[in-house]
Amino acid sequence: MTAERNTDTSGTPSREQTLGLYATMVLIRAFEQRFANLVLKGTFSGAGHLYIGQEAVAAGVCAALRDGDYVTSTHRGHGHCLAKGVDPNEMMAELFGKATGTCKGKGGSMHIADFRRGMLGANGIVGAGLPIACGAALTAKLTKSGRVAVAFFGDGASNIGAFHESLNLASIWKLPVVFVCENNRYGEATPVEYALAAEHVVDRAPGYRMPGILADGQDVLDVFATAGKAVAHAREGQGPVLIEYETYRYSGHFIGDPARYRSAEEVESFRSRDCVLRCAEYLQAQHGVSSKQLDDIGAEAERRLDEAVSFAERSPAPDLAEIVTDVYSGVRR
Amino acid sequence: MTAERNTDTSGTPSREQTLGLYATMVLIRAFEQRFANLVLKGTFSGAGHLYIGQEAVAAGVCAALRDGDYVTSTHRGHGHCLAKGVDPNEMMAELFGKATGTCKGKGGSMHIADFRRGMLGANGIVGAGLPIACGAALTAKLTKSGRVAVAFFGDGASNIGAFHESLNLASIWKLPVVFVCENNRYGEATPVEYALAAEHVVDRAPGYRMPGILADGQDVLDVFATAGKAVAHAREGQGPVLIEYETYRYSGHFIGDPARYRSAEEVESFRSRDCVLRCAEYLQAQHGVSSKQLDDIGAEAERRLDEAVSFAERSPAPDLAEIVTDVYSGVRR
Amino acid sequence: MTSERVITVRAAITEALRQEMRRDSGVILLGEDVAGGAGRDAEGLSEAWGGAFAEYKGLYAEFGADRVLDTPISEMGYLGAAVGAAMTGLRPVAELMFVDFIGVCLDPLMNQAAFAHYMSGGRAKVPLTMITHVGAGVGMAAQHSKMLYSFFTHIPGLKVVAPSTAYHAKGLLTAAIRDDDPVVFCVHKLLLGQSEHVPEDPYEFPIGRARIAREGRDVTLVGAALTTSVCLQAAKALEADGVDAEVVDLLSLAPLDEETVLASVRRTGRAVIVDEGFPRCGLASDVAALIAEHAFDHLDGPVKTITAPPAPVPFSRPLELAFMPSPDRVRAAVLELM
Amino acid sequence: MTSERVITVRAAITEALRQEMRRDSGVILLGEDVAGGAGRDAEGLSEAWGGAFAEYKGLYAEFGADRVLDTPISEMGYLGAAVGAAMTGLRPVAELMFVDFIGVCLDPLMNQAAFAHYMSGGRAKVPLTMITHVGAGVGMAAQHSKMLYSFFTHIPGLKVVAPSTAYHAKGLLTAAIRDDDPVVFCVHKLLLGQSEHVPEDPYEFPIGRARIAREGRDVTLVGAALTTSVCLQAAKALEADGVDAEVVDLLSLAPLDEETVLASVRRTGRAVIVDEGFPRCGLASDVAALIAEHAFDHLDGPVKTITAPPAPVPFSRPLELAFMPSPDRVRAAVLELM
Ligand SMILES: Cc1ncc(C[n+]2csc(CCOP(=O)(O)OP(=O)(O)O)c2C)c(N)n1
Ligand SMILES: Cc1ncc(C[n+]2csc(CCOP(=O)(O)OP(=O)(O)O)c2C)c(N)n1
Ligand SMILES: [Mg+2]
Ligand SMILES: [Mg+2]
Repeated sequence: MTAERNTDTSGTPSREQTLGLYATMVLIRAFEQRFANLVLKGTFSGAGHLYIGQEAVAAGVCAALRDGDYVTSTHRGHGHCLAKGVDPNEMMAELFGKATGTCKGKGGSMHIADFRRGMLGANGIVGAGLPIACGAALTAKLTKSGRVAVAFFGDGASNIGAFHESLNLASIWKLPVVFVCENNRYGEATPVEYALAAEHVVDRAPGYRMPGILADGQDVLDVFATAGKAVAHAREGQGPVLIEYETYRYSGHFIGDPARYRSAEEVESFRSRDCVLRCAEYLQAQHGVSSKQLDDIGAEAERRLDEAVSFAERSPAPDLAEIVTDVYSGVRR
Repeated sequence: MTAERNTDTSGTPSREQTLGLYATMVLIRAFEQRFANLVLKGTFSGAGHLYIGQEAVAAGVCAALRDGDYVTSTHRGHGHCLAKGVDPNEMMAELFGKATGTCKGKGGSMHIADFRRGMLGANGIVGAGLPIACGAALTAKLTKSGRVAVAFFGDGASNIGAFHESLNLASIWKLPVVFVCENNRYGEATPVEYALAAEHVVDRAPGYRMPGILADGQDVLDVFATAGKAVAHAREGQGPVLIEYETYRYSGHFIGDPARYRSAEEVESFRSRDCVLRCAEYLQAQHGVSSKQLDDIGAEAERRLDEAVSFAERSPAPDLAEIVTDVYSGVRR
Repeated sequence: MTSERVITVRAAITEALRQEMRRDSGVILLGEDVAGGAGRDAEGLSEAWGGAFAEYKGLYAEFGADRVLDTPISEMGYLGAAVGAAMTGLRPVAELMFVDFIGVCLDPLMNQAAFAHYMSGGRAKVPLTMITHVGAGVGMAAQHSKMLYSFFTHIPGLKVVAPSTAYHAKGLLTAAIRDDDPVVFCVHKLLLGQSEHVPEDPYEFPIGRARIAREGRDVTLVGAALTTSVCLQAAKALEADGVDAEVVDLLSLAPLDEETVLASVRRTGRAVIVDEGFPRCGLASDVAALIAEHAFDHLDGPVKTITAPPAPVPFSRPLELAFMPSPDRVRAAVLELM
Repeated sequence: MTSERVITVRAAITEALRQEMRRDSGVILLGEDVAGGAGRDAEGLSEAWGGAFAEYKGLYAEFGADRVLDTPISEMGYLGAAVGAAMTGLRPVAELMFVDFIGVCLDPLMNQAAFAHYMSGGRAKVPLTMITHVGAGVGMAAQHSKMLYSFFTHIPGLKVVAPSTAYHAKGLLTAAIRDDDPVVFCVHKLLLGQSEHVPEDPYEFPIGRARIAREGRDVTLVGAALTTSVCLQAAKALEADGVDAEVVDLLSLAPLDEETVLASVRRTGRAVIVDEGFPRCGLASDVAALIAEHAFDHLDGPVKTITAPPAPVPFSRPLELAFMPSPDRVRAAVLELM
């Protein structure tokens, strides 16, 4: 259900690619809606950070990647996982804390990882994914695997030390890594204009001798094109790139946050530029896609999630003995 | 023996001020020479990081400060201490590990602090002084004391997270702090052009919406003038400033480091621009200071250090009971 | 006692902060979203949160942006700044939202705050209070559920407290803010909503003093933070077994009230230490070793420890619940001793 | 044994690294100035240091800039990168010059490396080795002289080793590099120059196994890193007192070889744990608690612990020397037990 893997990593996506991008965004949104409803119903405990509103970034960036490429994510990682091809059944089972989950139910929402898909993990520690992405890129460089690493992070994360150290390290080592900042205007309840001593996060790129790109994170076409250029740049051995996508999270920081720190007008102004709607309009206008086709994509996403939820519900909880397994791998080279 | 405290904090220093700057530099160099000889003689153990070559920075910056202003220092902190007015007797006694030392002999070279002089401490942790300086500046701002804080740090420190977080924090809070980077070309055995993904450390100032100044750290007049401007800017409530002084440490990273990572030509090129010699020439040319007068200043410094060394030698070692005192202050408000 | 005022641990923390901020203009509060909506006063959107755990609601409104400071996500920066502010005359209260985040900001606490007084030969003073949230039970998994108070206890120069009730939360936080040394105030997330009687006037509960939460003759159960209630529940259950258990609530981990612990064990001759932290080099072994060295002659049996398993905190609900020390495990351990 | 090759701990570390880097191209070394003079090959100024403690001399010359990487002063960045490299197939050896610097980079080790395998349900592998220098005795004071190995031991998912001789340094480092879990290799600065016989061929000393450094009947002295030799010196001195002391050298702190420790104490009936770390929640109390819980019935007296005092490491030479556990203190403690 993820975007068909993009080979021509630049320019405007083809009709099929765009349909794939659309389908990915729709799946992410549907997944998050289900997740939110389940949390509100009290089906499971734990923090839930919704990606709704930002779908274009995960969809567009991951469409510019190959299967073997690496991604590090954040506490708001469901979208990145789905776009990177992680199985929705296993993801939903993980959120239910079931043994069939991506992480056997031991990780939960903030730690979903799927090393089979190059998904090196959501992360509960702000900024922690950036150095890890540098390390994955170092592996790619030293083994000449031709792979690229992408680190997703937020506007708030751009003020933590790990951001600084990672960008500097990636630059001096010319690592094949793309730093993708999703500027959704807030870190928890703190507006970006308060916390960030710069107009844009990309204003910091020159301080690391790194190309910086600012793009519309609510336009999946723009994301796809810019990510494609940055990924190509990194893959060709020209070093890291910092991209800042201007986007917005429609919900609060976590499920249940009334988000009193922002105005209804502001929310509306971003909702009116919704990435899914705009992509739908584009597909209809540019590629003559019928609303029926679009509805089918939505229906397919819902069907996929019915399946995921029932898979999760049917799955067993982990055996209590699992509490002390997987502490050490036990394996030796 | 330190520079007369500067009141007109801008422009060229007066004859007396310049003589004070010269005296401070000469005292620092003489102090470090004595220290180095004592360490090489095995008089005491521990790491010794010499400031020789960089004297103009400590002298010029501290001359732009008032007694009540704050300074945070580094592992290479003797120069900052002397320039801020810390007593050479107590400093030497501290290096000897004597009970009469600035820190009762408990801190040593990397931890000399004198809170009576606003000297908040040398520091063994690279970058640790920057957040502390922000905090001192926060106190100044909230108590409206009119004080300013200066954080000294090296080129190598500009790649650690604390640098990033401190500059961002100081900028959004408009703290009266001046970040003084002493770019002496190396962090230990690592050349700055390898470790720093930028041409100059000040290239990072715009990323924090902060004024950046690049100046000749081997010219005490230039240091005095630029520091004066930056300190005034901070004191007037206009926020932080980042200054980068291009300088050089003549010796290795620590006493005993053969410094095989640099060429004799490079060392010579910097030695030929020695801050003490240039200041001497200036005083003679511009202010008709006689070589006799300059010699007297040198002799006075030596006398001062004879006194400091014999004070340290005469002083008792701390009582062994001191091992477990001063762990808690025990005091309550 | 029915007429007495009963408030939650959360409200007790708010009250201690409000009273100390009124008492001393040098007391400031800083951390991530301790107010929320920073810079949005004009739009009337300020103090949107009052802390991730809502312990600071009302403080921004009363004390304003100068004394209730939202920070960027820069723990190393603002905790280090709190140290510098404390060194220069303020009495900052800095929040570390989850103790697990100490991984990005241990240095200002360890190498700076804890050692400054000693390294300066007694000249530096660092009256810093760090409030942090510890413990499992909220479904947030390995990076948001640790205790880690043993790290702080290990570091000379730090004082460490862990309240078990609203009464002690207010008294210990008040004492921490008034203390001239750095104090780490560890509050368990599951305690925030628990209520009991709390006097309205300001008061201190002395740092370094444990309490006997329940008197008993047969065995000493030692708890801290949430495990104190686990011990009390076990003690209740043990009545049916004819066992009269005493419960010592540590409250202060550093300095530790060794005398109260040792005196109790000397009376009962048996000890079970209950700690939600990890087993190795943790609080439980620290207290057990104290007893084994200084109350050995009074012991009628081995010193037992009940801790979290040697594993990160799992997400899955049933696993997480089984991960935490339970009254049943405590009771079983006691019965083995009898 | 006179004909056998004798080398220092420093040389043993170099040899283990060289042999493992030859054996497996995935093994890389990164840290500050592990080579020195980075980027200056042209001028012939490269490998100016070979590490701050000169343990890596020759490695840059043999393996080059791709596998011996000097880093900026960015511990959080390069240690985190080492974690990411380990997750994706390399076997990085990252140096943390002084363990005290963990204050700026605990997160990649604790919340990432140690937990990744568990949080991913067993899918992630993090074959990372972190070499770090611990201990006092070199006159570098509070920020460069701590042990802190108890922090790593506290964290589930980490393996922690502390060699006491050149033989064990080589064997444990080899085992650490070949291990698929993250291993912290703690070497005491004062051991680097000590020599003994070390076989030239590669070999592993198994992680998780302690050794009996000296057999004895009357009391068990437990040491780690430098305190093992302190225990051996004390044991020698105790001969004159007619006391036959056994010395257990832990070598691995996590996993701990509980059986070897317990079996020894069950034989001797007495235990003194000697640890240069801070007293609270440290290694000494961890081992003492183990004994008090699982060998209680065999104990003839209290379990004694000898640690650093409850204070930061002082600079002044006489204070620093008195700070470290000494054979005299151990002997005195033993005599109290007899
Ligand atoms: C080191 C650290 N500090 C604080 C937190 C608490 N926290 C979780 S998410 C978050 C906000 C992150 O903001 P941003 O990076 O913009 O990502 P967003 O939530 O907007 O996607 C914070 C402060 C954390 N998880 N880790
Ligand atoms: C956090 C931390 N990392 C590493 C070190 C070891 N170290 C001490 S000084 C130094 C070099 C510092 O370079 P720079 O900031 O340029 O200062 P300089 O020595 O040139 O004055 C290093 C790496 C340390 N003390 N602290
Ligand atoms: Mg954000
Ligand atoms: Mg330098």
